[in-house]
Amino acid sequence: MTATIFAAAETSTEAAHQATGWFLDNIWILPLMPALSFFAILFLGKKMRCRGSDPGLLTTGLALAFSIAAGIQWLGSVGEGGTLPVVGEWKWYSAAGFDLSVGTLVDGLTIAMIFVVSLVSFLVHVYSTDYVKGDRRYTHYFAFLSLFTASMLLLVISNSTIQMIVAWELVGVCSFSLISHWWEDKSNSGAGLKAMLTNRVGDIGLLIGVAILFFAAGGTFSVLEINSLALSGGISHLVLLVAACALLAAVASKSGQFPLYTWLPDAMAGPTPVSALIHAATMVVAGVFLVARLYGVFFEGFAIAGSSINLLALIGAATTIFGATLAFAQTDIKRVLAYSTISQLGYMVMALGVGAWTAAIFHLFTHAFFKACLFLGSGSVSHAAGGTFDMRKMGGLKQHMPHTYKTFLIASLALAGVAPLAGFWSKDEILAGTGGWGIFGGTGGNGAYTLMIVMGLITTALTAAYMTRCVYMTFHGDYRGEGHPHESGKRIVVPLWVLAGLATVAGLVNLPKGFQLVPKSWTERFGHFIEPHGVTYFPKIEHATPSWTLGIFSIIVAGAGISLTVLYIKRKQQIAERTSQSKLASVGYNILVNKYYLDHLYSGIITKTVRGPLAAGVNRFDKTVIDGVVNAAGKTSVAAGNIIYNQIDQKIVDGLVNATAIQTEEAGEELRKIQTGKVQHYGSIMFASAIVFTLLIIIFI
Amino acid sequence: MNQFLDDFGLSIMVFVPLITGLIIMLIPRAKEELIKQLALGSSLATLGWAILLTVRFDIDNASTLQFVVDTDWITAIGSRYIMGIDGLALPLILLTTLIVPLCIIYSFNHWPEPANPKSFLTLILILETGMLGTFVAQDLILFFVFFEVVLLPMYFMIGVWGGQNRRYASLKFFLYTLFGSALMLISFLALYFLADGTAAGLDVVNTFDMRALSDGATGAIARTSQLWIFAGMFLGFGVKVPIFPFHTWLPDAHTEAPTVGSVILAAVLLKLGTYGFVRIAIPILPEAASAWAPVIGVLAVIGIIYGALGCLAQKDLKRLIAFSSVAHMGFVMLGIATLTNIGITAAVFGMVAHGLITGMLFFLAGSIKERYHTLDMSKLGGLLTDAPRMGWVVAFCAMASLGLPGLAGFWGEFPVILASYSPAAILSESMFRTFMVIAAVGTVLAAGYLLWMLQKAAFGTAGGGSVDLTPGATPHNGDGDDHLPKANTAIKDTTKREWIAWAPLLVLILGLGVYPRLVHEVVEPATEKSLEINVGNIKYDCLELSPSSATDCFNEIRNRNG
Amino acid sequence: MTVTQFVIASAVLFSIGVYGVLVRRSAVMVLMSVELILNSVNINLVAFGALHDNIAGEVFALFVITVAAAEVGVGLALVLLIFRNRKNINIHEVDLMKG
Amino acid sequence: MVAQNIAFGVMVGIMGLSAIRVVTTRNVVHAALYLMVVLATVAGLFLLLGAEFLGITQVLIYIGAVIVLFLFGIMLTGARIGKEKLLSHRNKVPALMIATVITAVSIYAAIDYFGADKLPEETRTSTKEVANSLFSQYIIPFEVASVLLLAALIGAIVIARREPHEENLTK
Repeated sequence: MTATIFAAAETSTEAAHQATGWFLDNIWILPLMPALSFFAILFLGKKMRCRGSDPGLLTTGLALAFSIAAGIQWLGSVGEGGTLPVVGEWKWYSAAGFDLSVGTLVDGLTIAMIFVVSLVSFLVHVYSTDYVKGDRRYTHYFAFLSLFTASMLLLVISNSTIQMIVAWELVGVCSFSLISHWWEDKSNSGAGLKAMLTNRVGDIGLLIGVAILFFAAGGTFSVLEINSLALSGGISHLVLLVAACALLAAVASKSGQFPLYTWLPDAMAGPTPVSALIHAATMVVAGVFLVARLYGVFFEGFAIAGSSINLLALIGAATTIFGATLAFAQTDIKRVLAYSTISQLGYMVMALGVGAWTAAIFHLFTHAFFKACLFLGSGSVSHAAGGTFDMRKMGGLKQHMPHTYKTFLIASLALAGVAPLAGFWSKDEILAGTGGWGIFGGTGGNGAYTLMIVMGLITTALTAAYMTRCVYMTFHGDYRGEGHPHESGKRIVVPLWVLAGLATVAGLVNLPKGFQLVPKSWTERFGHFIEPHGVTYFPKIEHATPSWTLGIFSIIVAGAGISLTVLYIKRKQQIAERTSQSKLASVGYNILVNKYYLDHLYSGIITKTVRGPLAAGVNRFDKTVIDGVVNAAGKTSVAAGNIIYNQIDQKIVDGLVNATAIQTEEAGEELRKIQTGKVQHYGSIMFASAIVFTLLIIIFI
Repeated sequence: MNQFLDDFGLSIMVFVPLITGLIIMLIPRAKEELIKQLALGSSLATLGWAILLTVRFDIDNASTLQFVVDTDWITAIGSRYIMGIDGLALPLILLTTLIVPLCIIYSFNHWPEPANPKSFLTLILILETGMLGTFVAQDLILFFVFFEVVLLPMYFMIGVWGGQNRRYASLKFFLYTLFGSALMLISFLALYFLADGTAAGLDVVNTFDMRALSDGATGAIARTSQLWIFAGMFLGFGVKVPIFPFHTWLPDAHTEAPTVGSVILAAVLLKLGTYGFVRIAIPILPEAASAWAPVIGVLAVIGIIYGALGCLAQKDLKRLIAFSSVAHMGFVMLGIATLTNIGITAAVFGMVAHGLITGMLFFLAGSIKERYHTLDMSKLGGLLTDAPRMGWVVAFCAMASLGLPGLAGFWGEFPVILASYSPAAILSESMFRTFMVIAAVGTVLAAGYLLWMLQKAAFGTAGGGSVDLTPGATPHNGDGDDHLPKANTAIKDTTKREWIAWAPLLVLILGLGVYPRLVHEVVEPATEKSLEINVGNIKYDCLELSPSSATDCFNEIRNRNG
Repeated sequence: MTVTQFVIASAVLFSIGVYGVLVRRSAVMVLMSVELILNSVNINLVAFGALHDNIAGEVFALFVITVAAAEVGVGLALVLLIFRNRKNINIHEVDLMKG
Repeated sequence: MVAQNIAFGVMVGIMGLSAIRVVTTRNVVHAALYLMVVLATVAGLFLLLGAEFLGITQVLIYIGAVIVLFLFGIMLTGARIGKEKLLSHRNKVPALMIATVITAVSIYAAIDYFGADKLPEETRTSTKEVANSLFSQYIIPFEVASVLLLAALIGAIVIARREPHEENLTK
């Protein structure tokens, strides 16, 4: 199957041309490198002087170089009329009526993904050599990091749905084993279990969805063929809708969407670099990637164009609000970030739901940098604060660890959507893409998703607020912990700065359409290179042109979120100062009051913020209803298992079997009385029966 | 040489273990070394011979029987000595010949109580002959004989070398299977008397020859009779599989059997039943198969869910693995019930995969029991600390068993789900799509119990305890190890003997997972042929028609014959 | 001569033998009765052989005699053994097979 | 034909009476002797049927060997030479019934099936014919029979032989 089939059908002025390049053709080498590293570490790691970290570092470094090279080749071959993807295909096997091919598919989405994955993976490797130094399972840790990188790269370059399933499950297993890395503690292995099980629930949808699409597309797993058929109307809308809903379950579990996100905060039990790599930057966006990859199916199945609401967008929007409000209720810094991740993933899914494909991928791209930076920063902080992640035991770390503070602050601002950092651009792109204009002016977009833009704006304010709180609790005020805070080493700080730098500038690669301050050729570069166009496997998407009103308004919203929180904190401190002034009698007493007050202040922020009750309510809903259902399902299953086993299996089914045996035994008990052991009795019986038989023969024959 | 292989290859492969077993019987018990070497040597020779046959096997014609032997046997009842292998049998033969030497290696110098390696090895070798014979037999009576030969050694193995409750378990196993095979024999006899191959251009009237029977000699049998005959076979094979609700012998037998017995039971014996379906029931009686397929499908999905729920309720590790077999065999049966090429090929793959994975899990259970002297999961734990390598092997096998892509188990599950989305046209599509969803839910439950098992057995600390570690608290500071549990030095990690016995299985689990083509390529043509309905030279495609036209199609075959 | 008269003679001898097997207490006597039964069979064999002009009847009678001789030999050895162990040969008392 | 029928009647009469005595007499040695008579009349019946080799064999083996064996058995098992009270047990009625019914059924069957089947005039078979048949067609059963005899011989010795320590005890 060559890519020529997917040549542009539309009448474009310039025909789409085939991208070429050694790196693009041989992209299969990319996942192979970390895979080899996995085996090397697994079998030889313990004998190495580095205890297994070097092969991982080396291969992820090479992978990063490879990705960059591939990216450059891709950029060089993107044409104006559209670019056909580079497809490599190998027949895995062809049997039993279905052709099973594996292969590579390189288009803009792939290029963006491999860059993100290999970059974050490389930085996390560097970071980890310091962070998990001396861990009893250092080797095992690096082995699984390598395996994860390999699987994730395999996922993003795959051209068939079955290959996606393979990689999808493999990243799940890596996630499981890394979450339960410190499995001596049952709560850690429990978290791993929860993650894996929740993902398996979603996998039902994946398996079914892939099965449906396989038959609907006439017996193929090829992503390109499925998408093309879906878009050309070769598959009925109902089938697409069912398949898309099934796949959505997989997306919800992997990408932490409502209502299957509960595993993600628990997954923070794993080592922090793992959280940064797997549970923030890469694996959790696999769901987003799946939707983006099979966008033809989702686009047609949910009838995204010209609509104002659909399931995908709704789930995304709900998740983004849920995640953001929950982030307020947390005292654990990693959990704040975890809920923030959920919220941002909701953003991406919502963007895909409203048809803003490029914006979603762009947000995925920028989010990976600033969220990885935040996670790695939180690891650095915990390192300094004696291993705790509890923000109540931090505070005032600004002075002790300036680098961590600065990078954390940059990343937080980027996340909060402060211009001109990366988050601002990608977030605005999404808001514009909803096309829910109403008050803001602007043009374009695929529909009129007014609800989505409102929810997006609310989340912007919430995000800004909870990040402010998080930064304040961690770095400002006085130190409340017991350890001796200190700045982390170079191998931790350098990755932080790299990511912070990217978080600063990444937004500039996709300046919005119609941005008047720069030449037109500078705008939408990301979209131009990443979004497939001039091909049949990708829908034609209307790009929105954002208005200044919207941009300014969203900055105002974010700014309001930040300043309200700061004001709130400040006002409380003024009260505190006044209190201390009125009670100057004793300095010691004052300190006590201040200390007490600060503690009170923080607990006050949690419980008495304006959105406090809401967050608590959502939290409660999450803990009792959603998680409760999961737990109840588990418990019911075990109980049902017990009942079935003890009552039905042991008593009825087995009972019948045993009853037969008992009957036989009783009959035997009766019959044994005939067995006198006396030969002549037997003889009598024998001869008597011989007579009977003879008689029978005589009579009947 | 090649001619010799063609003529005697199968007979030699089947009977070498038996003959060695008889020779071992004649050797005095005191010469234990000689006995062991002889047994191991002969099982390895059988493996080598099987590989030789595989090399000679013409893969391009995997659908035709090869190495066919056809001579008189019991002329009085028209039963002939017919053997032959095609793509369906080949993987299972290789599996069998591989598992047996591994079992012998595993138990080398380390016999279950009451030792007596002489009898133990003799039984294993007789068992091997029975299993191989079942896979190569092409005559119903010959098949039946081998099918039954398997019973007795297994009975003794459980009854003599088993656990506490062994007499109950062995008896249950024996009687249950015997009950099934009695009905099966009746079905075989009925087939014999009703078979008529004249209309199909075959020169046979009453025959036990499977080739003739599947080539149209059964076409004239009335639908009702077909249904009853199939029912008999269904019970016979179904008990062996075991299909819900005939499964209760399995957990008992597994729990009580010695490790090696469990391994052989899980790896090969259960496959005799499913193999019977694919080899005999479906090709010979396609019409009845299509009528029974929904029943099989329902029982299969019940088995999947039921087995998984059963697993969640278990406290004993071996019992849990045994129940998981019920669930996995449910997948195999669901694949068979779809009556499609994809489904049945996946089912055969599932048999091989289940043989490897569950066999491996039972090996592990045996080794764990040896080290901890219990299989009670509430008392286990910390295997990863005490014996890290074995712990990882357990984790690997659990992952394989829950159907992780890239390992063998996946290819027995996913294609089955795929196939049930679109079963043979004669079957109800909506019904099988429901099965698909239920089966998919079964995969989640499978993940549930296997991970739970893993958590109980491998994670944490012995006695089911857990150390209170604050997540992420200082384990990276080097001194973090102090408050971690210390490994129990009394527990030995995987020994060399165990590695030798396990390595081939582990490699195959991974290898077949990455490259399933190895099996599919051989099985697929044979499956396709087994689903073809040939009467003489005419090919009918009744299974691929809608239910009403299929009835006409079958009637047409009958009229042609009648 | 008809074959019937020989068959009847053999039947009578057979029945007497059966009676003996069933009522005799001494193992030696039981063995003697068995000889009667065997002889009745021989009569039948030879008579039918004559009827069908088939030599097989006679040959098989010869075999029966051979087997009978062997049977008596082994049987008496067993009786001897029983006698040595129990000091009598009353088969009514040999009931170890009692269920 | 008449002569043969008379001979038949006489022999069967003697045979029947002697046979009854075998199973009813209270003297073991007498029983053995009556048995000898029965065997002799059976040999006569064989001759009557033209089976001369068989008749002679009957005399040689049965009367010559088997009876002697019985007598040895009687002596070695310490049976009383003379009348014995408890040679038969008391439950004779069922045995008698069974025997009678067998006789009745057999006679009925014989008459029913072969009522008028006359034996051929000439039924004599020569020893040569027997030998030819035995050593060609039936050679394998013949060899098997010889092995059986050998086995019985060894078996009887093994069973009846005293163990060495038993001999010591008796000494």
